Amino acid sequence: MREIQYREALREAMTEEMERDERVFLIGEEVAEYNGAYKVSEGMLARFGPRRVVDTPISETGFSGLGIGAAMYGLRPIVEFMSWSFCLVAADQILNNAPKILYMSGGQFKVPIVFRGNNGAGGQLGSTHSWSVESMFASVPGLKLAMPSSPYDAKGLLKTAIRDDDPVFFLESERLLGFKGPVPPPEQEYLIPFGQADVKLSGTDCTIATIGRPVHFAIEAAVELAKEGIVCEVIDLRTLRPLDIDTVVQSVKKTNYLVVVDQTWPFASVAAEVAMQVYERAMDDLDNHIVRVNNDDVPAPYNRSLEQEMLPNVRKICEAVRAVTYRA
Amino acid sequence: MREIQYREALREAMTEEMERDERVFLIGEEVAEYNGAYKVSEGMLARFGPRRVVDTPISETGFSGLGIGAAMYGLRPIVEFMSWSFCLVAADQILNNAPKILYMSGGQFKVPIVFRGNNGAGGQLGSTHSWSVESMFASVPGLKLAMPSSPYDAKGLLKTAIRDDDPVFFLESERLLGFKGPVPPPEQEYLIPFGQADVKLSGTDCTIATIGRPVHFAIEAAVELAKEGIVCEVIDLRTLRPLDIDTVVQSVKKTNYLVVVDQTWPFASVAAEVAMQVYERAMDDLDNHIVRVNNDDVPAPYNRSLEQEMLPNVRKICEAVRAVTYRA
Amino acid sequence: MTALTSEKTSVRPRPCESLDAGALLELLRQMMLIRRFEERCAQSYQQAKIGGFCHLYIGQEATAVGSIAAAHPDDPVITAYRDHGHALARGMDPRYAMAEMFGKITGCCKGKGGSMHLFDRRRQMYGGHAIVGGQCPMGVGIAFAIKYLSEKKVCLCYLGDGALNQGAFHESMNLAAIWKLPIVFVVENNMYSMGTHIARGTSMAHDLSAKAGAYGMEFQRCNGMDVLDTYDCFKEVLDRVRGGEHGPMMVEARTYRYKGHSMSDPQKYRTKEEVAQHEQRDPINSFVNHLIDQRLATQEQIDELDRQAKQAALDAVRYADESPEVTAEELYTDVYSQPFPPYKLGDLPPMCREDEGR
Amino acid sequence: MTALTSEKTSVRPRPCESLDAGALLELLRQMMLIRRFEERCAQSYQQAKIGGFCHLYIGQEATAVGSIAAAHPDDPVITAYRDHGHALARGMDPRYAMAEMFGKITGCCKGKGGSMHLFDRRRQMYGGHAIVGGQCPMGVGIAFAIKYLSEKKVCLCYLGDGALNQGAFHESMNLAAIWKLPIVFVVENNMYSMGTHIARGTSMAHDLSAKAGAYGMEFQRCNGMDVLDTYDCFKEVLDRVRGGEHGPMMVEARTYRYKGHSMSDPQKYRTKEEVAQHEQRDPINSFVNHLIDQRLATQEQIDELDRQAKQAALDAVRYADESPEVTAEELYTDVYSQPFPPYKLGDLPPMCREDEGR
Ligand SMILES: Cc1ncc(C[n+]2csc(CCOP(=O)(O)OP(=O)(O)O)c2C)c(N)n1
Ligand SMILES: Cc1ncc(C[n+]2csc(CCOP(=O)(O)OP(=O)(O)O)c2C)c(N)n1
Ligand SMILES: [Mg+2]
Ligand SMILES: [Mg+2]
Repeated sequence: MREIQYREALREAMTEEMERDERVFLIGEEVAEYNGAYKVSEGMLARFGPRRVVDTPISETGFSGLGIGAAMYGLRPIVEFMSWSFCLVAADQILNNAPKILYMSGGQFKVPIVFRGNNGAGGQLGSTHSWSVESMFASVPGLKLAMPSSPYDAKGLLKTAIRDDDPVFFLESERLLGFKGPVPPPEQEYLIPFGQADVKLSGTDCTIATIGRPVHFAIEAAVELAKEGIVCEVIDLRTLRPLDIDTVVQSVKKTNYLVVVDQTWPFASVAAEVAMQVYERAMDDLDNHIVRVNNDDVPAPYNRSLEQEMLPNVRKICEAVRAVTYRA
Repeated sequence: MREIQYREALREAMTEEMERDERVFLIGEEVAEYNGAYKVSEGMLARFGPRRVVDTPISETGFSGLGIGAAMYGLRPIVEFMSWSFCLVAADQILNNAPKILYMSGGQFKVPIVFRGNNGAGGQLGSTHSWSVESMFASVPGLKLAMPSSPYDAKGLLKTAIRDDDPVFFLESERLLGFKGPVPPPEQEYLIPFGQADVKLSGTDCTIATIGRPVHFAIEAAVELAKEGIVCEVIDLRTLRPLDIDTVVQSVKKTNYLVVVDQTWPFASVAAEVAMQVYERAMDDLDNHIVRVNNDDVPAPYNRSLEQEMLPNVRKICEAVRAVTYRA
Repeated sequence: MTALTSEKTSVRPRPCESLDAGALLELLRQMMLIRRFEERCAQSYQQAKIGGFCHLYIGQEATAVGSIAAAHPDDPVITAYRDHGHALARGMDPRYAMAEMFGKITGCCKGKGGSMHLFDRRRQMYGGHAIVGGQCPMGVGIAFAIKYLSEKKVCLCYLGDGALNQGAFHESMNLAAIWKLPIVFVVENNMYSMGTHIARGTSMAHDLSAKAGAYGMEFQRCNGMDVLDTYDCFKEVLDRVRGGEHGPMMVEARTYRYKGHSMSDPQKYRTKEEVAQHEQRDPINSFVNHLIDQRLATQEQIDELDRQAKQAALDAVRYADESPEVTAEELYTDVYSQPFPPYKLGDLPPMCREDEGR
Repeated sequence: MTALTSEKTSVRPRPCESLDAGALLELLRQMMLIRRFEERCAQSYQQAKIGGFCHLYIGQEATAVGSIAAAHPDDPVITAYRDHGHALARGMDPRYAMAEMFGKITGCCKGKGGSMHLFDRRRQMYGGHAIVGGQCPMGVGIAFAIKYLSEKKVCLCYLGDGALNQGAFHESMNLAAIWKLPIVFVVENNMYSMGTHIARGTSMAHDLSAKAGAYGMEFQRCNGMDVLDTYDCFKEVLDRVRGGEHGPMMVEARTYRYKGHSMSDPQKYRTKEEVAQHEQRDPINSFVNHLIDQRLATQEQIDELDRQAKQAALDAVRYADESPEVTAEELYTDVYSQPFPPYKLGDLPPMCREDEGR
């Protein structure tokens, strides 16, 4: 199969869906004439014109709310945040309106919208620019949340997101945009349903459940650990809302150990939630308590080595797996 | 001891601290001439004048950022949000600036500020006005978060918050404003340190850990359950950052069962976090998995009985305790 | 400005001159309905049949009625939480509006939205919205969609004077201006946001055209206590904005609310005299006087209209009272259009089913 | 407007006329230092010694230098992420600035802030701030505190033209206006926000005074490529605003950035010719010409200044290079002023300790 970049996969998904449905359009800062701050939308203005690929001023509240209104009216906007870190200025629109209007209107107004952009630290941007919003936002009912770790998933999940009738928060990783992976050619259309985790590596000794960029750390850690004789099962959750906890539970029933990894601060994190749900369903299958690996509980520093140290890196995952399997 | 209302306790705390320190001031919508939308600041304008009790237009981003700048300059603002539901329009200022400026400036600029206001559903205000922000916000390092459940705590914790050199998110409950409880007279000054949970009821059969308004539900449930012979220990966490997990762990070592209650959506909630930390430290002391009681995972409805049903009410807590102690 | 009292100075015919007696009475009927409906709301709130916040529109009726009458029936409307008037002027059946406030399953939003969140998809009512200023970006989005689809509609986006100080309003104004979107920002300037007089919180309060000027946007002012002046203003404004060549406009409707901000407002921020003075300009009374003076209606007709309005309000209360409660299952419906467990698909509110002739 | 080229038309002496040769050379020195410093930044970025985003101020030097020179040394300054110029004009030692970008413990923020977040408490530099518009409310807060404490300072709050479209800016303008706070909003209009020309994203781009007018705020424009015009403008503006009776002002400094938005900008949104044209008006060259024309400095003096600037930039790089790395413990310091476990109290950056004579 051909290999394409994560950013190309995103672009293909948007392009195909825009070809397919005239109501889909892309809006955000520098998405059109600049061809995307991170080149995700490169060439899309040329292809679709300024009606459907729309540059905005720096007005996140304005244009994300615009997307919501347009979605209520029947369009299907894709709203790009250059970074999810910039969505905080638009928090009211994306958290108070998008996910709640269907409910508040008694089912009258759907909001088929995708908010997407870079999420997570790792680029030495300092703490205001390094948000990972998944733990905070996945808690809000009314939205769906996806977080692809590979080009294949990026394309398949984004296409699903665009066709979904509910607001989807789509969290990409700037650190993965240039990452290449196999993706079927455009003729072979595929969509990845929400709520289906992906077993990246199967193993018998310990389960590692994670999502987004840390999937790569988990795989690297598993390779490392395999050398020590610890064979890990690595699960990419892919979406957090809906969350496929069954796949994790099944795995834990086999491995009896679980490490959960996410790239947010630990307190009330995805990691805590996944662990909690596993305890609720399979506590008796666990031979140790669940260990989580998160960002250190500090603001993201600019300094490179500190920042790397803060993130849920390979070393931390290896240590966690050794500890939980009593091999430390 | 005299009994005063929760709102009076808040007012006393602010008043005493403003008397004590000229740098402390109160700012927010309708806090001055209107005497507070919920009468928390009643009489404070008359006492301190418009320089120190400041009415703002409806500009949460503006005035919460104003507070941060003033705090950097050396003042000690108390910023009132009429409701924490309205803080979403100011999310960037309160989450990206207040808790991070000390870090980003390498320790140069402290931000001694208190953000306070009503938090939580229960008044039939519909889903945009019914946020409980504790699970989302307690995850952010750099801030402190307190949530008093009684007039005594409201006063003691707010005084501590105002004197603290770090940004404090102070989550009150509109549903408790009129609730009366014993508070020492002004001559007997007291402060409640952050990070000290309060054992509200001691018991032997099951621990209920909670915070804020649900403390009252937990106590009611404990009274109910005592009739059935289940003697619960009820712990009010009082602050989430810092979090006094030791008190919970000590209790669990005694009771061997834990129910955690909070008034947010379940996913990645305070309840999940408290449970996770207990598992991390005392899994072997647990005779069942931990059960959590949260809001139902839906937007807050307007309808009264639906809303009551959605909240972590007495019935749900009783059921949880019975279930976890195998008496269901 | 006050059309009902001032001499006509322009030779150009006023748009309202082409309204026949029936159309004029319809304006009156709507204003009366809103007034009587809200009097019942107040009563029902006292009886604890309505909960939460309840913001009355009494005094401001001419603004919603005059502006919406000037619009096409499919011009979308979006507003803030003080939304009863807009919903009724848009033609929502008062029974469904009242049932919503009673939290009944027969409410326009199945009792999930409440007073502040009245939606009516069929009548292009995009909701009341409770976060101040929050409706503005969505209004811009509706206008964006209209233009995207090359339709000839105009979005009416209402906001209170207090929303002028919210960032969301300003971002919206700029986006609408640079893209020449078919939207009218209608500032219902009732001079207060809760207890704050506009002059205390809003710079340039004496001349809000400056707020439009910041975006190079055209501005009009109308007497929001005068249904005909409001109608005339909006006829012209909507004509200009429609089609999307002209770009958006901002209208300041000067009006006044007689009642407190919400049901629990002691109103110490203004004198009884001030309120009484504005009640002199009552939009309903002055319009009634006008109709009678001009012999466009008889006192009997007017009394009959009022009787009907009272009856409709009473019927609405009765309907709401007698409607069944919401069942607990409704908690989990309408969260998602494409639900996953534990969520479920919901039925549309009865209002919509009736609209669809089911 | 372009003081260096236009005839004097006013009889009133220009404020800059009272600057002696030493003071004028100081302005030049600062501009040269910023230029040379940033050339080294660019180089170090290429060498991967600087990470993250790095936004160069080259071309805009006259704005920070002219305006800050006109201010008192204790007038607080707050700005956006393109902040090197402001920090250096405020007198931050370039070694600490460079060390910060190298992420070293000797940086002004101990390597925790980086290029976009330069703070210097002693010099009343309240930071670069990376969220567009986010500094404006904080600037208003600084001004609020000044007034609260009855001080006679003025806060200089810088923002890019792109921030004009952010709600935070508008809320800030209104608050400053209604409370007459001692703040100057300095819009550094370099005509672009990333790749977006101001005319594409900002209504009334041709006349930004409308943005001030919306708040009844006085407006001035200066040539931000001309250090003396900028100085003059700010002398007058700051005089007026100081004391807090007059209220805030907004200044548009028309300027231009020569380099890309950040280090990875292909700059397809503008032509080479356009850039070249603006380089003709280079703030440093034109000021040098002026000084020589007016015999206020000799070429030798100027060469010597430039040599010193280059040397200072080189020293900064060397200092940063040779500074020790940050240790992992620093992750947990400076999170709280009153820490609880696992957090720890941190030491102040060496810059501050030196300032305090330790
Ligand atoms: C962002 C936000 N802040 C505060 C509130 C609380 N609040 C509700 S209505 C209101 C006053 C609004 O006044 P105005 O916009 O003039 O509308 P009016 O009530 O006069 O119709 C306030 C402060 C809110 N709903 N949203
Ligand atoms: C709220 C927010 N949205 C987007 C960005 C990304 N961004 C950083 S700088 C910039 C352009 C700002 O332009 P301008 O304000 O004119 O400043 P200049 O770069 O010209 O100095 C953008 C869009 C951001 N930092 N913050
Ligand atoms: Mg008003
Ligand atoms: Mg710019």
